[in-house]
Amino acid sequence: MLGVHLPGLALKNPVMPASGCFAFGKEYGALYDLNVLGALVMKAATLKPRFGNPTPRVAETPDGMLNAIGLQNPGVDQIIADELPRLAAFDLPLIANIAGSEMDDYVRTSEKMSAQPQVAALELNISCPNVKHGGIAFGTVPEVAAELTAKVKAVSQKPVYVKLSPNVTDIVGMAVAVEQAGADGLSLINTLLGMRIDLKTQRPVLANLTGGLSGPAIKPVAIRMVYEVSQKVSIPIIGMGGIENADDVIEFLLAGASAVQVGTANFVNPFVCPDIIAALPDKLEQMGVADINELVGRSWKS
Amino acid sequence: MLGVHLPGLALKNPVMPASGCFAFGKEYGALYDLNVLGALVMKAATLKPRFGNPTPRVAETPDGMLNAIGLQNPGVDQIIADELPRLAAFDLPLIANIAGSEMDDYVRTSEKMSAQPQVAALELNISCPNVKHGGIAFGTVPEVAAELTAKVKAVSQKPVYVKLSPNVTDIVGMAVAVEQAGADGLSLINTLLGMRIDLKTQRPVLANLTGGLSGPAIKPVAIRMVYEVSQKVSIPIIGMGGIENADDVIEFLLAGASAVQVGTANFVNPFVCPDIIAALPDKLEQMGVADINELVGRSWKS
Amino acid sequence: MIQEKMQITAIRGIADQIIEMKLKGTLSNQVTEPGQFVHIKPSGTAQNGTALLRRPISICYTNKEKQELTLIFRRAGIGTEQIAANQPGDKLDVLGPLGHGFPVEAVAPGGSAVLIGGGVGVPPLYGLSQALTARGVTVTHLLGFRSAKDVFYEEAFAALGTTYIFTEDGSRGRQGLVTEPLGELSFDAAYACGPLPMLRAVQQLIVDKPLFLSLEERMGCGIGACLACVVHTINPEDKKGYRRVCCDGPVFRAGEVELC
Amino acid sequence: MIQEKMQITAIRGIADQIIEMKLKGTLSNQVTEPGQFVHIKPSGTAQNGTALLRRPISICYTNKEKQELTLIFRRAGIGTEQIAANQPGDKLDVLGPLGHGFPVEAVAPGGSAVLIGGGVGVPPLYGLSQALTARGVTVTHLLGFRSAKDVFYEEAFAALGTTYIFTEDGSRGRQGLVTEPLGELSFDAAYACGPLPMLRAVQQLIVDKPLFLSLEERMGCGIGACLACVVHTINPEDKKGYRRVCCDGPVFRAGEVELC
Ligand SMILES: Cc1cc2nc3c(=O)[nH]c(=O)nc-3n(C[C@H](O)[C@H](O)[C@H](O)COP(=O)(O)OP(=O)(O)OC[C@H]3O[C@@H](n4cnc5c(N)ncnc54)[C@H](O)[C@@H]3O)c2cc1C
Ligand SMILES: Cc1cc2nc3c(=O)[nH]c(=O)nc-3n(C[C@H](O)[C@H](O)[C@H](O)COP(=O)(O)OP(=O)(O)OC[C@H]3O[C@@H](n4cnc5c(N)ncnc54)[C@H](O)[C@@H]3O)c2cc1C
Ligand SMILES: Cc1cc2nc3c(=O)[nH]c(=O)nc-3n(C[C@H](O)[C@H](O)[C@H](O)COP(=O)(O)O)c2cc1C
Ligand SMILES: Cc1cc2nc3c(=O)[nH]c(=O)nc-3n(C[C@H](O)[C@H](O)[C@H](O)COP(=O)(O)O)c2cc1C
Ligand code: FES
Ligand code: FES
Repeated sequence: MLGVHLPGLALKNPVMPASGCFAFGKEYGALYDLNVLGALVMKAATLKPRFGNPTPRVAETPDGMLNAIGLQNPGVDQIIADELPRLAAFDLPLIANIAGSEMDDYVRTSEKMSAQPQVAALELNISCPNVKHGGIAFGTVPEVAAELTAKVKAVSQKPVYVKLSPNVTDIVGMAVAVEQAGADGLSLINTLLGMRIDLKTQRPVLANLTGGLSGPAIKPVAIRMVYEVSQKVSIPIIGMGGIENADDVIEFLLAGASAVQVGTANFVNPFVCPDIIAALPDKLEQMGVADINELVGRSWKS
Repeated sequence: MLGVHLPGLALKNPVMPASGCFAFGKEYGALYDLNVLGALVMKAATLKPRFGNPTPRVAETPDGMLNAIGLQNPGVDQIIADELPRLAAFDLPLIANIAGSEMDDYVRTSEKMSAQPQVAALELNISCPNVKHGGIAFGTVPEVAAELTAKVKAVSQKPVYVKLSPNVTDIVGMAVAVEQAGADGLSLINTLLGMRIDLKTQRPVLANLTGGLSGPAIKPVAIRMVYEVSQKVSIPIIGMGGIENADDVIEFLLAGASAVQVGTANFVNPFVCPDIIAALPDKLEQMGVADINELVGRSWKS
Repeated sequence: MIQEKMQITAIRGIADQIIEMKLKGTLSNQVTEPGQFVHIKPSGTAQNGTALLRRPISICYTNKEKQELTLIFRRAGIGTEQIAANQPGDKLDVLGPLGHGFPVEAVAPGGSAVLIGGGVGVPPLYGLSQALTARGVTVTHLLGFRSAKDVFYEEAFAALGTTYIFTEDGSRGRQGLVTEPLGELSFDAAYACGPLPMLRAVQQLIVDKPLFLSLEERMGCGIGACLACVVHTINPEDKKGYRRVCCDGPVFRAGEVELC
Repeated sequence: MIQEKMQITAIRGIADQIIEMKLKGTLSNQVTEPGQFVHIKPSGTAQNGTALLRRPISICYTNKEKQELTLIFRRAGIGTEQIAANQPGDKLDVLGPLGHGFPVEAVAPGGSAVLIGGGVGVPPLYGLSQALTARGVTVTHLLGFRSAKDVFYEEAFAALGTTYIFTEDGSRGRQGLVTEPLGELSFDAAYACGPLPMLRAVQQLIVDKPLFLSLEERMGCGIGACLACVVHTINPEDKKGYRRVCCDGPVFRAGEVELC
């Protein structure tokens, strides 16, 4: 009743932790059995190790948080060596989130990751607002995003999901461009660019000045984008942005997402993913829905 | 200590109700003396009367609300006949918010409004996401916004503030374009485009499907945009988006706004504007600030 | 209209998900008509977050000597869940009284009225019934609920006049729709509050008597400034073409505004 | 580490804006070291909104028989204001115990230790002092506060060992910095918790003895997954190059990580 099939991903259920909010599963895996998850999206991998931004890296806002982690990660080779073998023990599709500053970084990182048998799909993070050079440009210009998608598709042995930035005038244009370039699916949305100023220091709270806004505050923007994009593309969408409970998951599915990711809410409730997964069957029953896939896009299909 | 001088606007204090959240002052004027306000921004005026969108027109979201009022107003002539004479009794700069579906609508409405002696300045709402034809396009293409600004400037007898949409990839580009076209000031930000889906009906809550997201949820996006834009333009910025209290006002000033507007918070606390104005002197004293203008842009100037 | 921190003097469940709450404060002195409402800022804890906007709740009845309002509301979502989580002694930020209520003067003393309510549309009819009976009007109540577990105030209404209870499943009172007895009753005016389909049915059946309907719309400000709550007028000659439920209503004379 | 709804058994102000709160639950059984912390989901009402993220608060001391944790925290913003608004009997969602605390085994029984604390860095030193004295270690406390109104637990510390109180304005104890007596004291190891400038000063003065510092960073998850709370290591050969305050710390041996 909860199973969902997407390119490269046979999901027991449509719920997976979002990239960057779950590291490589070790910490949350100490709290519960990761096998309950639909899939696991790993923290962004870059070609070289990155230390990321100076602290403070997070700040709280009304019903949201800003982060400027800056893609800290040990680099693709180290991830392949240290993290994948441990994760291979789980019966769980692994999605590798890929980031970079240059197109070539993305291509080479994707090539390496997609060659790993444990990796089921790639998620191209073309939209991380916290990387200074590159990154953001890929995410805001349709032609550039399309070119990047095509280049990665050419080398990838696994389906490629492109994760779009909401900080654009025309999200549908971005989505259509990467679909035409060969993307197998879309992830919507990454964080909104925001800032908070500390009244005591009179300076931005984050050392990086700006950060990515996530959490419940952005849910209406995410739902709108999933609703608009899902009507214009024929590839599946993994929806995210502010999901806290099973009702939110259903709202994303109704909007047009085929599966969802949960980010910030893990920090609030470390058991949020298993809690949601456990709550879904009852919700579906109350709605008279036998197969969760029936809900996808119902808000505009009916 | 609270006085602020902007093109056309001699403000007793930098706090004014935002357009569309205060109608023409009658309702809130029954609760308190409007003369305490820095200024009053009237509800959008269009050339012809507009009934607006079907209901439901509002929906609540985490720390925010969506609205799709649809610029309901009795038209510029009626506003001039019915509302301005009453408002003339107050010792208060009036800002006329102007909207339209065609460029010519804006120009003719602006011409009429700016000719009224009671009107101190115009605020061009080029960004209302709830109008079906036009409106949104003005707010997302720099060249179109610039052309509109220049045309309105050519006929306006009063300073022109352009109110920008946050639903763009490059807010600085928009701001610079309208500054070069002659704008006397900027209002930042209008609402973010969002949606909420009702789990019972499985359809969007708003009859208009999408609506504009306002309230505390959007404050980090607004602060970021004011911070970025204020460093690149030399015209003043009226900041808004989620302001609820005096601390929020100070955050906007530190980010680079010279004055602020308060929208959604009026619905939560009808006395929010006078409450904020009353709280500001103590806040400034605690900060050791003798003149509120000293705070403007301090987060990046120092 | 004032904004006041009103103290909760009593709060209790009276039916499934239905809460009766009493609020004490000077705001109650300003209530002029049954059917007016208050706009409450939810405070307190709910499962799924906290409300930003106020919530409109009808005044069920007013006790001016005790400076007390009684409200009856359904736990429907975040905001009402928060309000319901409060305890006696807690204070709530209340804006009101708001809007125009039911005109009791539509029935002369000695006349008769029928009051038709459904679900959480029933509460304001209780204050109305009190006011009408105090005026010497004979009242008949037609009150509809989903099921027996949802019924409240049956005896309170019965003490004021003949009361018919209807449930959809027949588990209490009669099975069927509140509109059924309308053909057999004689009355000088009718008042209704409840879901739209009920109001539409009532309006179709009562065409030759004064009829007053209380409407609901999602609200922003609650005081007429935001135009969230507008309804179209029926008369094409009407100059404004619309009414605001929050301040022109929530009670309208049948035929004044569209029911859609 | 578990997530538990812990019951507040006591909550009271003990200095200006400083709250002492006792929490009961099985989580307390898992505390292994003084200086560990808990991550609390704020619930309750605050003036300016409600917190989304959890708030890290050090465990002041643990009473395992009573299954009780004592925390001391300053009302600093929305989250701590919410927590402070709770009453005995209310429950809080607590994640913990988290992180690595102060190593008491760094001082052999019969040895001596100096504990240096500033402001809300003082609380975890109390549990540390209990553990050290229980081990037969002689402790000296150097505790700094802004002003007399901010001082707490002076007698409690004095009952465990020599205690010097410092205030910035001299309104209680000595005027000046907690680091002043360090030159005159002899000890086997030192432990410090407080604001960064204090930690830096301590680190400059204590170079030839084991020194353990408890750090603060803004946190997301609190369990090592989000990398919000990283600090650079000092050793350029260190393979990772960073530590997470939430799970590798919050207590580090001086010289392991940068203080900036
Ligand atoms: C004039 C008036 C009088 C009312 N009187 C009563 C009463 O006496 N008893 C009672 O139980 N209910 C009454 N209602 C309905 C009550 O306002 C809603 O049930 C309540 O607002 C739901 O809020 P929530 O946060 O629990 O639900 P949510 O669904 O979480 O609310 C989300 C948003 O939608 C709005 N909303 C949801 N349902 C309604 C609705 N039916 N009408 C208006 N806004 C809605 C909320 O105000 C809020 O802004 C009245 C409504 C109006 C307009
Ligand atoms: C390991 C650790 C132990 C701590 N132990 C104590 C203690 O025992 N007693 C005590 O009073 N305080 C302690 N603090 C500081 C305490 O966490 C902050 O005062 C608190 O988070 C402020 O939250 P707020 O909502 O009241 O303030 P706000 O300023 O509204 O908080 C906004 C955001 O910033 C974060 N934040 C603000 N100040 C700090 C800070 N100094 N450190 C970390 N995050 C911060 C908050 O967690 C929140 O996410 C500790 C911090 C850490 C990291
Ligand atoms: C601390 C943090 C780190 C993140 N790191 C990444 C990342 O490495 N790659 C990525 O694609 N998205 C990253 N994101 C974005 C999330 O995956 C997600 O798109 C976003 O947070 C919206 O979902 P949420 O509201 O549920 O958090 C990060 C978000 C947070 C809060
Ligand atoms: C109900 C409502 C109606 C609005 N109508 C207008 C309008 O007519 N013209 C306009 O420029 N902005 C309008 N806005 C946008 C506000 O003026 C303001 O830019 C926005 O709400 C952000 O501020 P806030 O978060 O303080 O509400 C409206 C906002 C709301 C909530
Ligand atoms: S709710 Fe704002 S006008 Fe009625
Ligand atoms: S707070 Fe998330 S890693 Fe430390």
